[in-house]
Amino acid sequence: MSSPEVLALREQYGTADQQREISTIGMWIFLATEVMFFGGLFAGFAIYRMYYTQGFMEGSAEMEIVLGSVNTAVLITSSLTMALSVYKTSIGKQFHTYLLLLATAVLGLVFLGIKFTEYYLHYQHHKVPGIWFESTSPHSGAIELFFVYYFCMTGLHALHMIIGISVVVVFAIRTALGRFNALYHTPILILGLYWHFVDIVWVFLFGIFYISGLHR
Amino acid sequence: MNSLQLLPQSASTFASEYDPFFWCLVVVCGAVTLGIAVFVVYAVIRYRRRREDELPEQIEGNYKIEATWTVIPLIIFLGMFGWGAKTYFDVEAPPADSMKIYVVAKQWMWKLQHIDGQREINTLHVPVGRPVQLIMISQDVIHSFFVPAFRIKQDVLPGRYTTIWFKATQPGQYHLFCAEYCGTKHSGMIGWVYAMEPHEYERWLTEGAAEGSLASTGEKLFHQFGCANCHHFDGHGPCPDLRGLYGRPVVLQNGTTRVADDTYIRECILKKKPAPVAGFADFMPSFDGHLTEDQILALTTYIKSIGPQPGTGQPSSSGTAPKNYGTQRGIAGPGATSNAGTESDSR
Amino acid sequence: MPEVTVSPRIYYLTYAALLCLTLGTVLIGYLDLGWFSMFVAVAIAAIKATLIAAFFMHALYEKVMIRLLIAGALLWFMILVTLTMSDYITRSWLPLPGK
Amino acid sequence: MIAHLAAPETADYLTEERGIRSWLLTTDHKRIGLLYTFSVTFFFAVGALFAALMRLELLTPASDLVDPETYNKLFSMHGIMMVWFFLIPSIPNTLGNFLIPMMIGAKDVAFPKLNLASWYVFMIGGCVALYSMMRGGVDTGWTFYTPFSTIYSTTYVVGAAAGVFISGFSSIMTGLNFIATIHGLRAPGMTWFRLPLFIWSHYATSVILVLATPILAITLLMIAVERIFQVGIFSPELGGDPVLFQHMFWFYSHPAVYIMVLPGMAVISELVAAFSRRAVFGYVFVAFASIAIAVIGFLVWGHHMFVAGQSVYSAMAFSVLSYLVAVPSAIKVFNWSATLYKGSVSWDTPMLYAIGFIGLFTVGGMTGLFLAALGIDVHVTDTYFVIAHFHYIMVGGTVMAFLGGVHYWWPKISGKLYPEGLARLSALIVFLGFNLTFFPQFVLGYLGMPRRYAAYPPEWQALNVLSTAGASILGIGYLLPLCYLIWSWRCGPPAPPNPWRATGLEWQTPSPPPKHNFEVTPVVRRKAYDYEGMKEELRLV
Repeated sequence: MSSPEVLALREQYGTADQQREISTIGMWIFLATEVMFFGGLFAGFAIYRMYYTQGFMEGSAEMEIVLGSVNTAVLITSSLTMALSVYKTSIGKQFHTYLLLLATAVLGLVFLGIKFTEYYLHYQHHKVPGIWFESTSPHSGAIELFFVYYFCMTGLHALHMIIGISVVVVFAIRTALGRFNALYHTPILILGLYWHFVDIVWVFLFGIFYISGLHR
Repeated sequence: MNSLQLLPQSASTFASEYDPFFWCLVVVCGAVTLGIAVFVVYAVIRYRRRREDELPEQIEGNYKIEATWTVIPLIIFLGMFGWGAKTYFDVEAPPADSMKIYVVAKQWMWKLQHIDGQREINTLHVPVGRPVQLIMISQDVIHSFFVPAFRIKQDVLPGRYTTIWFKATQPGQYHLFCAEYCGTKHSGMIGWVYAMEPHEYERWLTEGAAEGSLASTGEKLFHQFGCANCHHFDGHGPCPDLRGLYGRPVVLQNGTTRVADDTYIRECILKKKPAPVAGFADFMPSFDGHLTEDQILALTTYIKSIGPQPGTGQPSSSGTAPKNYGTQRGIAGPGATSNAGTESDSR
Repeated sequence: MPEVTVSPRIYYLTYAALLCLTLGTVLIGYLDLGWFSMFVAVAIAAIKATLIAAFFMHALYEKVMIRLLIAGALLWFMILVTLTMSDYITRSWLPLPGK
Repeated sequence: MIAHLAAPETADYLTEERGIRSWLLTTDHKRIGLLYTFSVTFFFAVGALFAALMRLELLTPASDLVDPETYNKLFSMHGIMMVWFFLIPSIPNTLGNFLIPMMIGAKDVAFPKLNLASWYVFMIGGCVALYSMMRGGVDTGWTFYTPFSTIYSTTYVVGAAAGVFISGFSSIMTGLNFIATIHGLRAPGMTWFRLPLFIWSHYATSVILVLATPILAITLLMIAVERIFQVGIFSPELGGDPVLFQHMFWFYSHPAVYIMVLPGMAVISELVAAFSRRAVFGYVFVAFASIAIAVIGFLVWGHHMFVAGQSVYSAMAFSVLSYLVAVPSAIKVFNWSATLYKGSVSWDTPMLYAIGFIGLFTVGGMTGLFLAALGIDVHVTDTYFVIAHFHYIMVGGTVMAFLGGVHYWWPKISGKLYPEGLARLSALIVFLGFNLTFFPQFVLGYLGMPRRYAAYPPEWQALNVLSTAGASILGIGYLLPLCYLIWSWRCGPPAPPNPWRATGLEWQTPSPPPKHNFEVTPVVRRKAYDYEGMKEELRLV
């Protein structure tokens, strides 16, 4: 009677299945709030994009498309390793789970590394509003607004990544210590949901910031 | 002054449209509230608990009754909405022959400029019986122009013009308040509106017109700031000829079209790099920080007052734009709006 | 309700589709489509997001409650965008400054 | 309702563990509810102190008691304290936390640790806000309108916004917890349509908490970014639009008024049923009215901006939607009133509060119809008419419901009875004091007295004096319950498990309840408020 799933079952739940189900629902509710959290920024961006089409296009042309595309691939790969680690833990291959979680964390760090490289390049090009911003374009005001949104949104996304990577590392360690098995691995399941959501946010950020002004 | 007032003064056409609606709502809502109160008090007394272990008759509900008190309020509410929308449109859309007065709000004062040149601070003199349209802008934070006796209120925003109108009916002296919180001396940002008989107003106008009309002030500024060096009125200068500009569509270099209204002219003066007009280089420097909002209004009034170009009346400098191109119609900035061809005093 | 498991084969297929779409969106991005470019960028992002949610996050296999949650979140985001936009789009309809 | 009715002499949730540690580390929803009760009472007192100073200042037309700057800080801090640190958490986090698991027959909420975390987050937010107030305060009003808040104000805007931002996460945690709890932890047999209306209302509240609060968080974050880095997001200098701020702010803050009042409606539904001894008239209508308010409540925010420079067409859409949201509120009032008809209406204190609520909420709702009418709003918006309107909803509604709820469940929470006579007297004082305070403000608003004015024309003094006099009476009305409830906690006579002969599951367990609420998980076989079915158990004839 001392297997992890029994120990982990809290008294307000009847069965392990019920606990997993409610935890999953809880995570999805949290993701709904996250949709609205990023949604506020997306809505503001959409309105200003409609008004300052030209300036926002020019801002988008300042993006580092190669780094951005590579970063997207890196993040999608990390989502794959995350999805696989959830699969492996549910069929009881905990060592594989451990390796896949580590891979996820490493890919996450690579993503952040590339992201901060981009930030550095924007700084060198004097495109950081409030710190060092210069532009000779007739739409400099709109470009600055574009970059305000760019830094707010990718910055918040990066913050979510940092939190996600920390939790992935903790869960990798807990997996190595044998805390999870084929019957009880709800935390990894839920972490997976969070990780994929952060991936989805990036997919949209990539679309609106990098792609829409690419042809210029 | 009496220290107990129970009814507001009513001194505009909108006030006499407003009050019947308001009191009608008071009567309807008051009657329903009273009805509910009487019913509740009656039920509480009539059906008070007489024994500690009393079990009353159980009634689950009645869909018919419930549907009734869902649908009837809905119909009444829609009526209120319709009446409200009608009055709103009346107060939002000024008549075409309105007399225009420019309002600049700043922490914590109202600056009012008449077309004829009178400037006032925290007071506004208007004639009775003539519609007055206020075109308002703020130099700093959001303010709100509020005259209770006229029942009008409109927020005054920085960076963008807003407008409201009224027609005073009773001569007198009325409160002017700032109704949108604007900082420390918000409650001191008050003044008076003086509604005067037309002949008295005429006398007031002649007494105070020391500085010349608003357009002449604008003309002085036009020369003082060197605008005239580039904007020649002969069609041959390095910059667009401004004759007859006001109210016309302007084709810009990027192919889009803008109507040259107050908002557009203000933008051209202030923007670091306004979008250049088709056929012209972008020489225009930004006057942001060099001109106050009232000076911009004077310049705008001056530009309005410049007559049309001789000949066709089609200003060659700004090109002709018989149609709108593409998707850019009227989109210029969150605050901007186009005034397409409704200005009556562009003559 | 027992736990949902999805075979790794589906994960690999999803992954391949996501990479293709990323490459596709970059290539299409180089075409000048005018205002349409934003629409295409967001549409492709939405397809990718749907794939991630459906397969990686198991939304396709989950119960109604979770699908309702997703629909609700999207609906609320649309409320925010459309009603705010309704102000900006209709602002210049009345030929008056600031209406 | 349940087969099981045991009252063994075991330790209850208050006595099972002792010591400050057992309280600060508790995951028991009942103890967390009490922690929240102390916190919101404290914040209410702070906010009330600010209000008292404001009312004293407004005794005279000139700003002579405090200078305008101080007055501006007073109303800003009053608003921030009352809205985010009292009204939003007032009922859901205290009574809701305490009762939701008990009413659905659960041992605890779905995520007890998250529940405790939400209290800590709330307290951190409250302390940050209080700290920024002690450092010098904030003068933007609770609405933080740009560009005043981001460029022109010289006060502690970021500090106050940070406090609100942090407390927002506690709201989200609570909402998330309630939704998961109500979905997953209902006792066997507790179907959706057997739930008490309290649960329906709280479910609707939680949906708003979860979907609206993040927008507030992101908006405040943008304010902080704009203020710290001086980059334009909402300020026109860089092409930003201050009206966009208002859209985003009211997208949260209008639903937020339903966060405040829906739990009040939750309490009133329970009170009206319990003290008329019959099911709420038209259970299904009332239940769905809660959901309708939550959903339509999200579509109406633009009615705060009719004169703010919004497009007239948009304003029309928001006006008609605002009238739609008034319908479910009207349904609730009619259904509560109908419940009294041919009932067995007792005059106990909670019922006095409930009747007061119905009256004051009706006045508040009716004046809301004035404000939703586009033309009428032009004159009365941003005046004392609005102040009076929302105080009728917030104070006459939510605070009355909170007090009524605290009295109703006091025997369950504390295991003690409160002094009935004194309680009835204070309910009467609150009702009279409230009306004297806020009714004159309707008149002042129609006369045109703008809100947030430290000084006003002398012809309005008489009405302001009346209002201040009412506020002093109201203050006494609030102090009395505080005193006698503390007395009752220490020295009151012990309460039986079900002093009101009410039907809810929470009354089927001892007072105060044991740690896990029920000795045996209850099995539910009846719908809510089934007095007929429970008449033997409740000894009714």
